[in-house]
Amino acid sequence: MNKIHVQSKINGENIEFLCEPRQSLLEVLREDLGFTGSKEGCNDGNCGACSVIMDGTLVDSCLVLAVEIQGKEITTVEGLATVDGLHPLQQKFLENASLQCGICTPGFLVAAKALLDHNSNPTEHEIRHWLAGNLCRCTGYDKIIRAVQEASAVVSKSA
Amino acid sequence: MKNFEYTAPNTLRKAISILADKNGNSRILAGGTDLIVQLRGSRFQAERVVDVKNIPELNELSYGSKKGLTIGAAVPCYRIYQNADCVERYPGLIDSAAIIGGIQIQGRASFGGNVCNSSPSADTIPVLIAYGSKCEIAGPNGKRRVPIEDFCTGPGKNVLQPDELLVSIRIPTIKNASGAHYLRFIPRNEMDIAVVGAGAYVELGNRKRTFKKVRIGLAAVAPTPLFAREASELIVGREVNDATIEAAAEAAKASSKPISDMRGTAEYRTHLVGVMTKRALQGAVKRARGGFVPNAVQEN
Amino acid sequence: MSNNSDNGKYKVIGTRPVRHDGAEKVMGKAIYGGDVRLSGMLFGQVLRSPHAHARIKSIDTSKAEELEGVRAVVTSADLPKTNEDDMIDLGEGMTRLKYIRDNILASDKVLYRGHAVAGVGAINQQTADEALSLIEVEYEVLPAVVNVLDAMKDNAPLLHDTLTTDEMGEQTDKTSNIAAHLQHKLGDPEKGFNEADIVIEHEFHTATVHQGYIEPHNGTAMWNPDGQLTIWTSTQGAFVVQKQTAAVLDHPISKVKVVPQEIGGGFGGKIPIYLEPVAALLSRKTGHPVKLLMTRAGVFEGTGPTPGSYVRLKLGADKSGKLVAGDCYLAFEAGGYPGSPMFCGCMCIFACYDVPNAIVNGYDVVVNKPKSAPYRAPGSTQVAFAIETMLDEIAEKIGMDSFDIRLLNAAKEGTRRVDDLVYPRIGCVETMEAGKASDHYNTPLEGPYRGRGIATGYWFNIGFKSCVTASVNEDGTVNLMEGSTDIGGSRTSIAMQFAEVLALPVEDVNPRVGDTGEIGYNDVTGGSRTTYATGYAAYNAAQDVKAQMIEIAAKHWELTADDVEFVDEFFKNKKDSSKQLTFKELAKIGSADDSPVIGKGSVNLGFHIGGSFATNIVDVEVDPETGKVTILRFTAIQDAGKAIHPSYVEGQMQGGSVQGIGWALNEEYFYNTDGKMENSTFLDYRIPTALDLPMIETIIVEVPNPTHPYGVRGVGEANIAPPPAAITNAIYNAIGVRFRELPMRPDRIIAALAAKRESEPMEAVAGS
Amino acid sequence: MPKVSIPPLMQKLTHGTSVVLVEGETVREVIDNLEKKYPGTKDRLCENNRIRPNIAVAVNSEIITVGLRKQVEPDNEVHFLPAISGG
Repeated sequence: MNKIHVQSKINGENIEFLCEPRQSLLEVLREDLGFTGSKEGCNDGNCGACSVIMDGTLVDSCLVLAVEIQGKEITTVEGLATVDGLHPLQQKFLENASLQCGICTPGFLVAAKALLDHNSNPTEHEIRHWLAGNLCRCTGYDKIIRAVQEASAVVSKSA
Repeated sequence: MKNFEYTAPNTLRKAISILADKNGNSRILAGGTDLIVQLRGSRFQAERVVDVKNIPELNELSYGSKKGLTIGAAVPCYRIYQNADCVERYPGLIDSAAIIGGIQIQGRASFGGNVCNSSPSADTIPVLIAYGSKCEIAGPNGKRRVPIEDFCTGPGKNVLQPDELLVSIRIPTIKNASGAHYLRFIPRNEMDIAVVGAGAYVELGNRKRTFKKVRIGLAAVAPTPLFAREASELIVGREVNDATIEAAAEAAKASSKPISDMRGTAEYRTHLVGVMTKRALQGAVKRARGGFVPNAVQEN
Repeated sequence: MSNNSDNGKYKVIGTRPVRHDGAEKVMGKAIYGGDVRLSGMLFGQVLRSPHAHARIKSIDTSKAEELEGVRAVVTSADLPKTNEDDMIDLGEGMTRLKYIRDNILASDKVLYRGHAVAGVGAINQQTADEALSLIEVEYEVLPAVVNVLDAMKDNAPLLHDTLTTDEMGEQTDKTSNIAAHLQHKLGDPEKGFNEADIVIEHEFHTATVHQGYIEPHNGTAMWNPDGQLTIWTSTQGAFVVQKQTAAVLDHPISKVKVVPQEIGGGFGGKIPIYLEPVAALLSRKTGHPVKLLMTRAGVFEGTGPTPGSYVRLKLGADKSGKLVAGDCYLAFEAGGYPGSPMFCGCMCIFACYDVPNAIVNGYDVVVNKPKSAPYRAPGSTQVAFAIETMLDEIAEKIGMDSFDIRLLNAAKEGTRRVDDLVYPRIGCVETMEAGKASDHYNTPLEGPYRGRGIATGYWFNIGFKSCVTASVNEDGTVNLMEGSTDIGGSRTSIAMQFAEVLALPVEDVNPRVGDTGEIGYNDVTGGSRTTYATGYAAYNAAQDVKAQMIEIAAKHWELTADDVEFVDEFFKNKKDSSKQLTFKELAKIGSADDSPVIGKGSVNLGFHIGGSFATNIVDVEVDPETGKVTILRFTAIQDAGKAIHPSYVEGQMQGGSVQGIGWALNEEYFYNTDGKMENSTFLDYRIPTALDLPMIETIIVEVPNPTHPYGVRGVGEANIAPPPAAITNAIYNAIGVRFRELPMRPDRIIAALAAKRESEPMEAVAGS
Repeated sequence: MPKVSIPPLMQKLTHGTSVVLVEGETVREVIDNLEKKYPGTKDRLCENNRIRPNIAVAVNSEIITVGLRKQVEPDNEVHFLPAISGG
């Protein structure tokens, strides 16, 4: 099997792995590297449950070949919290009961982080537009939007 | 999906020689938002996937007052709407760049990839037609330029030879009193394929009261994205008013031959061609007159 | 916005604590079915039928087995032999075992596109996927029928050669696609219609829609040489998976252990089993654990959905708007095998109203679509679409307010239903009154092409079996073991009911969902029963713990239990008022001197018609040029009986209503002429995105349920029923067109507007 | 005497009668006495001395889960329905 050697940085750690060219980043993250926080909902870029941040850009990891992350930096949901505690988004999701089943939550958190990273004070419309690539079937989005609004208040204050 | 060989050449020459290699068919990978899905769905298979994102020419995004705008074939959508020149001079491009898939897709998907995927419903092509863009193609025998409206030859088919690749899309400099607008109809507000898409570019004359130049591009109304030539020429020289715009809309309807599928019936699509063309022209005129027309990333 | 009528009465109930499993879920650490990893684990995939209806002539798996990395291929030949008329009870009535097994792996026929035909186990997912293309299946393609009315025609292609119609236990002798017929009758409908001043009748069609949970089905199985089978899966009911898997594999239930993982949404769709037996067969063949993950296309084409339906409703009312008669004919698409929620539809059609003379005839019809599965208030949405839009039509005829006509006819305690059952205390009127008094309803809606609509919906309060155990720790915290898988925060709402009894901080109660080897039998998480029934069991367990703690206090004080009482967070010595102990202090004492405290609660509750009612108010704007409908404002009102955790009650209301919005406007199974589903992706099966919606306002009404210690009513389902009707009514008020077919797609709205223009002058259309 | 409602589709067995008064202090006794009045009814409702899995019995409008032994008061109503469940 023609496996390729890939070096990258995932959640701040230098990581090396071997993968087949046909393997998606999502597959390698979940099955080979044990980062099962990124979820597979559709495997064709239409649900956002596998969202990760690649060199500062939000992408669906099911639509990235693992070989493509050579030399790149990846942030998954596992990279949001620090030893000091949860990310404000995670905290607000809990306080607002923004998750029911929770399967879409990692994707929403990563997507929302990417949003706040580039716009710490978004309008409700900007939040809804940015998160339109993340599907949630449990909540009707209301409590998710509210959590992002509250988190943005925290982030922009501390910023 | 079947396994394949992955290669990421860092020069145009290397890429072309790989594509020229006859043993084994190659597919070009830019953003991958179409290719990876198609390979997975075994809609087609590839022995070799050529990642072109390391080729400088394909990552170029530059503007010059003489040469106009150059969009490297691998430049992802988000770079377009984060680029000051595009935002300031080519708002029509932003209209389309900001509605392709969701933010995640826009982080990867490129105009070049959308053009080469050559879907009849491609969201970038109508506005590129409107802007009078050209495709710069490189092959073993050098480079050639093809007007965007002549690039697609059928659903998923285009003029590229197996050993050629799209290097960039060239968009002319913008004239005074000109404006462009793209919009599409979808049942949701995001994450959808155009039921009908319409892009319009206008140059106004006679103190912005008449149409001096008009180019209308349509998506999802024919086997390829369409340059509505008759509709465009019909209103040149005419006064800018509802009747004129309505006439162009009717002509656009006449020139489109949509099919019925799960996204819409032919009858409904034809109706939408009129509506979308009218709105595209209205938006283009408004911008030509210095007005603001919102889109997915520019609320107000 | 919970109107906490009894603030102060409760310490824990009615508060909004962070859920116990929250941190691990927001950190991506929670283990869902698809995240299971076992040593030596193989990966599988299922081959599905490309045809809607075909006879399987042969299956050749040899080429797939030869592919490097493939470890096993299984087909229906690997399942136990089934006799045509072997019957089995899986908790939802007797079913033919053949139907259950054939839906896992087709034997003689495939009955829908996406029907599972074979399973592959390989060293990785990619190899398993690749192997599918090497399995050669020879089909004899048969004509397909995917519409309920076509399937009922005499000349319709038959899905099952032996299927006859069940009529309350009696079989008709004619074979057809009609699996069951049910009739309810109340009073004298004929007389009622004769006396009515207004009689209207209409036909309604709703499309097949899917539950649309984001997590695809999954199943991991390990079949040990000793015959012990362990299954890890995302399910709404571990015990149902255990029962069904044992039956399908003809394996002793005691040899099947099911370990429920975190579940990524179900809405009813994760009650049936699909992959578990296939994973088990592959594991038995390979000797390795095998994990199966369904593709999204597999989910759409092979699981769910809820039935497309045909409903014909006739209503009679007097001049005042009082309903005097109703006649409903409904036919539901069961999918490839019998068992649509037709029975529920019959019990829901008139559920919100007092209709003294009524008759319902329901038909369960097989068609070439996936075997339908429960979906949030199964059958209720389809029928609410009919009656709630026709009520508005009557109100308009007599110039009555939409809420007033509903309040005039609303069901209340003592109302006799069409199924002849009589309501206990219910909150139907109260939800309507709350809607009429809401800020939303009292805020004028202005602008052209805008309209407001309302509708009410209903669902039962299913009880059934639940049990929990509670062990008290040395430090006064409690481990609460329950068997209801947690889809939406039920761990916490159950722990809160336990904590309330003992006045414990809810953080001190550690709820955990046990597997079938750790906790007693629990029925599924579904039917709006979890917070109600499992919560009731938790309440009983807490009472049990309290009694044991009183014993410990009595021994400690060397008294009898009668001399100890538990009041205001303290165990008090009645003989010496200076002596009292907190739960924590007593737990420490007990852990030193007494046998460990383990409380239990176990219930088998009746199935109550006194369920929960939901009223929705919606404002829409219609684009008259494109036909697109925008939801401007939405309010959901529901009777929760008692909201244990208001945030999660609101979440159920918002989520249910938004599923109803999708059902109303864009969601549908799109079939081509060969009966093949064409939109089996989240791209073309359009569930609402965040950008398609406004905030969903909520009003929780609390009319306590007399059969629950805290008055809880299940809130999981009723809110999906009103939106299609409410939006239909809003669209009518916006553009003067009344829709009777779902979804109300833009093209249908344009076509309807065009038809209207032909029959009326333009002004009538534009004016609104 | 408990009032038993006969489902429309079973009224063939009761010659069109929709409501029957029958003695009985449990659902079992009620069904046994119903069988005496209208032979064939018991078989439609029970098998192996249990309520058929696809039948639900309601006593005073609550669908019972304890089977034939369920107590029935003289003023109670007894109904027979198809078994259903939720989502």
